[in-house]
Amino acid sequence: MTRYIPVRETILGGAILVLLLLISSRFSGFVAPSNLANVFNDTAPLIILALGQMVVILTRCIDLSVAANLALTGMAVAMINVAMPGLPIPVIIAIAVLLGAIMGAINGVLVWKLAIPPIVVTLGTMTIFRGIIFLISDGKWVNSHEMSPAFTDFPRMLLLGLPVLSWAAIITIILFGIMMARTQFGRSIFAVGGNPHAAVYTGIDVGKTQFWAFVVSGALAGLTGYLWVSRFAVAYVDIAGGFELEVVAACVIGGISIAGGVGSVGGAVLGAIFLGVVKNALPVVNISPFWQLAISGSAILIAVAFNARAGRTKGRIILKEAEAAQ
Amino acid sequence: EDDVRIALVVKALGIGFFEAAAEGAKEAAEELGNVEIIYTGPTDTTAEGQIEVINALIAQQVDAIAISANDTDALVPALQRAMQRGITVISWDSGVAPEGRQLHLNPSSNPLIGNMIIKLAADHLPDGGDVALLSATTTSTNQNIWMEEMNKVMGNYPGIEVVATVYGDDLADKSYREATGLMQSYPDLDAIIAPTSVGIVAAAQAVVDAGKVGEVNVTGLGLPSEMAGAIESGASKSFAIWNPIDLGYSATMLAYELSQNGVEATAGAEVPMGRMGSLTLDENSEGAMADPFVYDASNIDQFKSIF
Amino acid sequence: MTDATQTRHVPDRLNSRAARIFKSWEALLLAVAIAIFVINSFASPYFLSAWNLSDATFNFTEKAMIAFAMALLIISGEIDLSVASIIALASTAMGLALQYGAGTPELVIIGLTVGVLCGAFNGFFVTVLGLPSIVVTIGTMSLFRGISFIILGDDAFRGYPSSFSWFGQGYIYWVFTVEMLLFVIIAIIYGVLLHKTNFGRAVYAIGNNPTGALFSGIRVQRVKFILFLLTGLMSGIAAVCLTSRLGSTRPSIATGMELEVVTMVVLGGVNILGGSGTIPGVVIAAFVMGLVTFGLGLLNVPGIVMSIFIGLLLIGVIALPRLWAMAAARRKS
Amino acid sequence: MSTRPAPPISPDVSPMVSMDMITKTFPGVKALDEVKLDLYPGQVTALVGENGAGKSTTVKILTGIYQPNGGTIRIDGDPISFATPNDAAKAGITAIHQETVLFDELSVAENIYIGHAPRTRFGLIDTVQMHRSAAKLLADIGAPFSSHTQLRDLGIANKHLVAIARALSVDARVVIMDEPTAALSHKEIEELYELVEALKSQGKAILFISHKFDEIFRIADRYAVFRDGAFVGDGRIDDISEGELVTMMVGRSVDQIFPQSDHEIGEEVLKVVGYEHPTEFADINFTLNRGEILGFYGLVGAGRSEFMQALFGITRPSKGVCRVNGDIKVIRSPADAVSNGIVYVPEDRGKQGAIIGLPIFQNITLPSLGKTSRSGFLKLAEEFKLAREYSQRLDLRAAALDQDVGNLSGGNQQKVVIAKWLATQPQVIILDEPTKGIDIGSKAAVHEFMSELAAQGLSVIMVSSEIPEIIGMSDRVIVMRDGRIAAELAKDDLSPETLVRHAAGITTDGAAA
Ligand SMILES: Nc1ncnc2c1ncn2[C@@H]1O[C@H](COP(=O)(O)OP(=O)(O)OP(=O)(O)O)[C@@H](O)[C@H]1O
Ligand SMILES: Nc1ncnc2c1ncn2[C@@H]1O[C@H](COP(=O)(O)OP(=O)(O)OP(=O)(O)O)[C@@H](O)[C@H]1O
Ligand SMILES: [Mg+2]
Ligand SMILES: [Mg+2]
Repeated sequence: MTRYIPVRETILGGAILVLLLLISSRFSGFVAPSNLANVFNDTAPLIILALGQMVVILTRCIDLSVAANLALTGMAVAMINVAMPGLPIPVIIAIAVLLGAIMGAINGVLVWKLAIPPIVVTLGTMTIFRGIIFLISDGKWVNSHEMSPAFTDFPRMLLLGLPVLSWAAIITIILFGIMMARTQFGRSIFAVGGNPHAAVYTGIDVGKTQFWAFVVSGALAGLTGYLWVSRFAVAYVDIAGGFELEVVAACVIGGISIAGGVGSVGGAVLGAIFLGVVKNALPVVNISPFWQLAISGSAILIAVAFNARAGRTKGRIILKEAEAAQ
Repeated sequence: EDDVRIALVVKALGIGFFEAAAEGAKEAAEELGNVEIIYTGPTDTTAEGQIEVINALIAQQVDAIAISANDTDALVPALQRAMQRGITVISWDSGVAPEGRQLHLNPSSNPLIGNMIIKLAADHLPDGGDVALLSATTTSTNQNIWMEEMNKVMGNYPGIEVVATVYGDDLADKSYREATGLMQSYPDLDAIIAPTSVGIVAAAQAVVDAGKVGEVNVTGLGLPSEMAGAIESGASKSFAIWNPIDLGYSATMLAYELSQNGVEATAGAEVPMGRMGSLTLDENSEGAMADPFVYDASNIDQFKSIF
Repeated sequence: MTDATQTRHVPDRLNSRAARIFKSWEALLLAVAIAIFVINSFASPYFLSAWNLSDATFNFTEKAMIAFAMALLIISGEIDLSVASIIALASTAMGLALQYGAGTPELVIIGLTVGVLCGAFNGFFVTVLGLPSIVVTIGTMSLFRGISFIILGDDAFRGYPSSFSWFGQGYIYWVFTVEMLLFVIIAIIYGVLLHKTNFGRAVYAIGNNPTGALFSGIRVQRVKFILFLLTGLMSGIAAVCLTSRLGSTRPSIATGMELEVVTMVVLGGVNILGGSGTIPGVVIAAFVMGLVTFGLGLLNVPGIVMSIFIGLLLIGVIALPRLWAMAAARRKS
Repeated sequence: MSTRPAPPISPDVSPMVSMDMITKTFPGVKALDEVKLDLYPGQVTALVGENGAGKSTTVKILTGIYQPNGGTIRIDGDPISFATPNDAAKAGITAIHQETVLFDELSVAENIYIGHAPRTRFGLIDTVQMHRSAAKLLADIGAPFSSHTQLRDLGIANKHLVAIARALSVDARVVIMDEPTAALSHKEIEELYELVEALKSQGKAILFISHKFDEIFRIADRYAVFRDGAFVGDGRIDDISEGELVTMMVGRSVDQIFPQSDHEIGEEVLKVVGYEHPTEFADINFTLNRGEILGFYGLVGAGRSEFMQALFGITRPSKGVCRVNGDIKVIRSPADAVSNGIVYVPEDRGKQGAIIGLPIFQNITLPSLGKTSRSGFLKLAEEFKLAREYSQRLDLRAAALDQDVGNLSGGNQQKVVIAKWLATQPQVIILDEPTKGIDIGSKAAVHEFMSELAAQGLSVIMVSSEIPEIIGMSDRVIVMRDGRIAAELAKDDLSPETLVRHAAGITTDGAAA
């Protein structure tokens, strides 16, 4: 009956608790509820992006362009805000999601219609999107005082004690939970990644499903683009540089199989939170900044090695089955 | 072509500070008349990227290269080759080791900057207090020199204690997180000193978000255009910077003098730099342009639209 | 068993050799390379100069050395994203040895050894623990560079002996650099290894079907482990060249190079999913990338705009033939 | 044979589905050349043909997976074309494909209903309803597992039952079964036959593809024969004899009698002592002699393949030794096995056998590269020579030797795998279900070939689940049950009853052990 207990998620959840315990032994303030809420808030963008990336990875693709997409959308909405400060925030968010989705769709079309491997497509669009930011911004920054107060205040607004940024992550988690478990699209994603050949036979259009996975990932990157730029109150070419690898790392730590088909919403979220805790704890537990990179690298390796152990198939166990039958 | 071509090579394009410096370079070019400015830099702040840029400039046989270096030492061989091919090489802002350039233009004297950043914090802490440093990357030459100079004069500021140094890698999100971390680890923190234009903005934002405006003062080196919001919100009471326009202007003037007017960059030499007077070189062929200038609520509006 | 009249004759080959070469990816890429060369020589008066072209080769030689080993690794179905970090660690190790008075030969040996050790570390995780390489090397990418940071902090190692600078700054004859010579030698070695040896055949077999290769008696894990070692070794060689060229070591050395190496390999027609690709393709791709960056550099196009071109090239070179084929198919029907 | 009701439909009834002049080409191969095929309501049409005759291709065209290059498909007389599998499903055509095309990561119910799951009012999947319907379907076909089971926890045979349930979950008018019984046990096959009868009585048109003649003659009403992608003939099954059908299919008459082996059995070549695996098998002891064909019989899932893979070095036994020619050999990898002259032709051709993506000749020479190369450097001419020799010996059907092996039919892929191993000139060859999914003509060829090999002094281990083949070919048989050896039987003791009795663990009085 072990299969009803999600092994990976439990181990990862345990690892996060152990980590928190360790941190609190060096700095007890870290586990105060208010600080944990802060950590969650800080991790929210990573959670949102990891969920988008999860969908893409589940379909046997990878999206390396999320960070560039985020930066381009962020810059675009920041510039729109500067040009039209009166534009209401919901409109800004709609534009961000749409822009992101369009960029995701570009990736998706190239994967779907031209059958170019996703890693190649998104490696290409990653550099192209970054370059476009430079072209539209002329390399200039958009600074906090240029943005409208409504624009920068939105992600910080408190609702029931939590900032909107955190709520954005929570709502995304809930929506994804429902989508992956209870919709045709969600189940198709597992099917396409688990056995693309069989998916074709069952009438699931593999390319189209991958296309929509990219659109979802792109839309979330767009949303995060706005949240990021408004939270840090600055937009420039390099924001979130290299963040794509962190997003992939979160998925991988969360047990999303890079080979597709295996993974869960809970895993992706926990993977992101694990990284978020490490990143937020390092500055406060007085570890030399020079150690940070090596520590996060080791964390990824250890988590992945653990995951692999937990997920290893145990063969058929003919002998056991035979005994059980008697 | 008979134009004198001077290349202004920066750490990376798209940083406000360098954009402003490019303005200054163009101003100098106009003043000189027959100068063409090539404003260029790599994709990201790496030495290898700058070397590729330098190779392309050598190939074009530009007359002079004025560079703000991503790495003191790594650029030396490439720049030496440029000099062998008859190109004048100077560094400005962030320096190159003496073998790799003819002279180096410091924006201001390093001891002055070191003193300035701690003074800005101390001025608002008459009874002393805890301060922390938020630097750029661990390898940024100029940041490290300034912090070193600052440590030398700490004795003049009794009661002020530096409790930590963290690195934001000139990334907004990392600097923000580091600043947040500082405020958590040191609840009694009184000031964050960020001698980097990316870090200071992110730190100010972190202070606002933590609701610690008035408790934690963010100061250091920043650009008025980027810091206007922080001054307005009160997260930063004051900060300093030299004028990047003047810096680009001076660097261009110096490069021109060396390449066209046969001026030798030797110790003690005085190299003219247009409206900025002249640069006196020390034994390392280095010189400082001017004192940093302090910006606060009283003058920020006047400058925020300029650079 | 069956009588001879029933036995069918199966010809050796479907297409002639000429047809295969003409239709190949390499032919297309070569055409692109020549076009870029011609465009460059019209676009900038400085382009057609022996010394300038020689300088331009530095834009790709070190990356290409790694790209050859990476090509084999990718053909076998794995990938190594830690190569740039291996460079950092190998360079740091050399710098450390320098502090203890190592001379040029020792420095080179240390650089290569650290490269191989890092490769072995990756190889261990992938072949012994059976973890996906993309994941492992995303981890070691942080770990290896992280160790450099621990050792070096904000410092730098400098003062390499002048004899050491030969690797990255030396010339063999006239404009021909030491790095170019290394590039040519390594290209030939890898070309022969992949296309003319049993080992190369095993690499293809593994890339196409690892289980099938195992069931055919190929020591799959051993071959993959060797490929990781080779990639580490090449990163070590690149570390020697780059350190020698820069004359100093900082932990941030070669940041972001891994993606350029992968781009070069993919542009060279290696299937990122494994199973196919050639060394001549990678050689031409190295030139294409070098020519594009140098040509645009001469026009003082900012680096970030240059990367748009590389991105477009990467997608375009794969997309155009497919679009072409699709259009042709449509016209036919 | 059971009493079968005579076809209730008169011969002049019009077909429900009719394919006409259908052509399908792949690069270098014309898989179908203007073939025709008619399916009648309430009748089972058996499609027979050699490997690569184009049977599965026809199925894929009928289900919208491939689009034909020419020809027409009519349903009830109206021309129709399927751009996607969904179009075919909408037209009421459903299929159990030759390969199991299911999803390990999904539950059984989801596998059955993916693509057409019941929805709630909000458009979400109605899981309760889905499991309820799935459970009913599973009960109908006698599947012994729950709809909540993860598919990956099922064995091959049970997976096949899921595939059958899936095909039945849509309310189809046309049901296609491409070798549905290949992986099923005797009991499950009987249940499938009942199901076919039920479908027939509901007036559905059924296309049944099989290489097993007994079942064709048992359940089919009509037949259609393809040869090399071309239509040969069709008609009522009652109007044709087995021999005539075989002749139509192969183009010549085939001796269906197992070759009477005149091979001599020599000294001991292989001795396995106390082989044991922590979870899969235990206590395996046997010897194998030169020139002997040793059959391994057992029910599907008895662990024969697992043991053979351990002997071949894919997995490692936890205990036990293996002697080759009297010397103890440690076999830790297939490479070790090959160098000791032991080779293995796996059951799963697609994944473990052929290396799809590599040309035929490279597949054949892969384990023999040591012979065709000089000090590690390839010699293409030698490779082609070797490949040519063995592809001719096995009568391989292919366009060229540098063609991708993936474009061959299943049977021809199997030939490439056997050719690959014969080229290494082994001492012991293990054939795991060597004739599974192989047409009757090739099957006879494989059998003949096997005894030829034995005559040449090669020792053969043949794993098979087909009783006639086991009895006809083996000099000696080992029966496995639940990971252990249940019996070792000499040639004279072989009878279908004894084999089944030992394999199923039934004691002489008929009760289960
Ligand atoms: N995707 C494909 N690409 C190229 N050739 C193919 C493809 N699919 C099938 N073929 C070729 O088409 C022919 C018919 O194959 P098909 O699978 O229909 O045979 P089959 O009658 O089902 O044989 P078997 O009894 O072995 O299953 C074969 O020659 C095969 O090589
Ligand atoms: N539940 C399962 N999980 C994983 N692999 C399986 C499973 N069932 C079967 N297989 C694999 O599929 C192939 C066919 O299995 P099969 O059902 O024939 O059992 P087997 O162990 O090979 O026993 P035998 O050969 O005695 O029938 C084998 O390679 C086996 O390893
Ligand atoms: Mg078939
Ligand atoms: Mg088996």
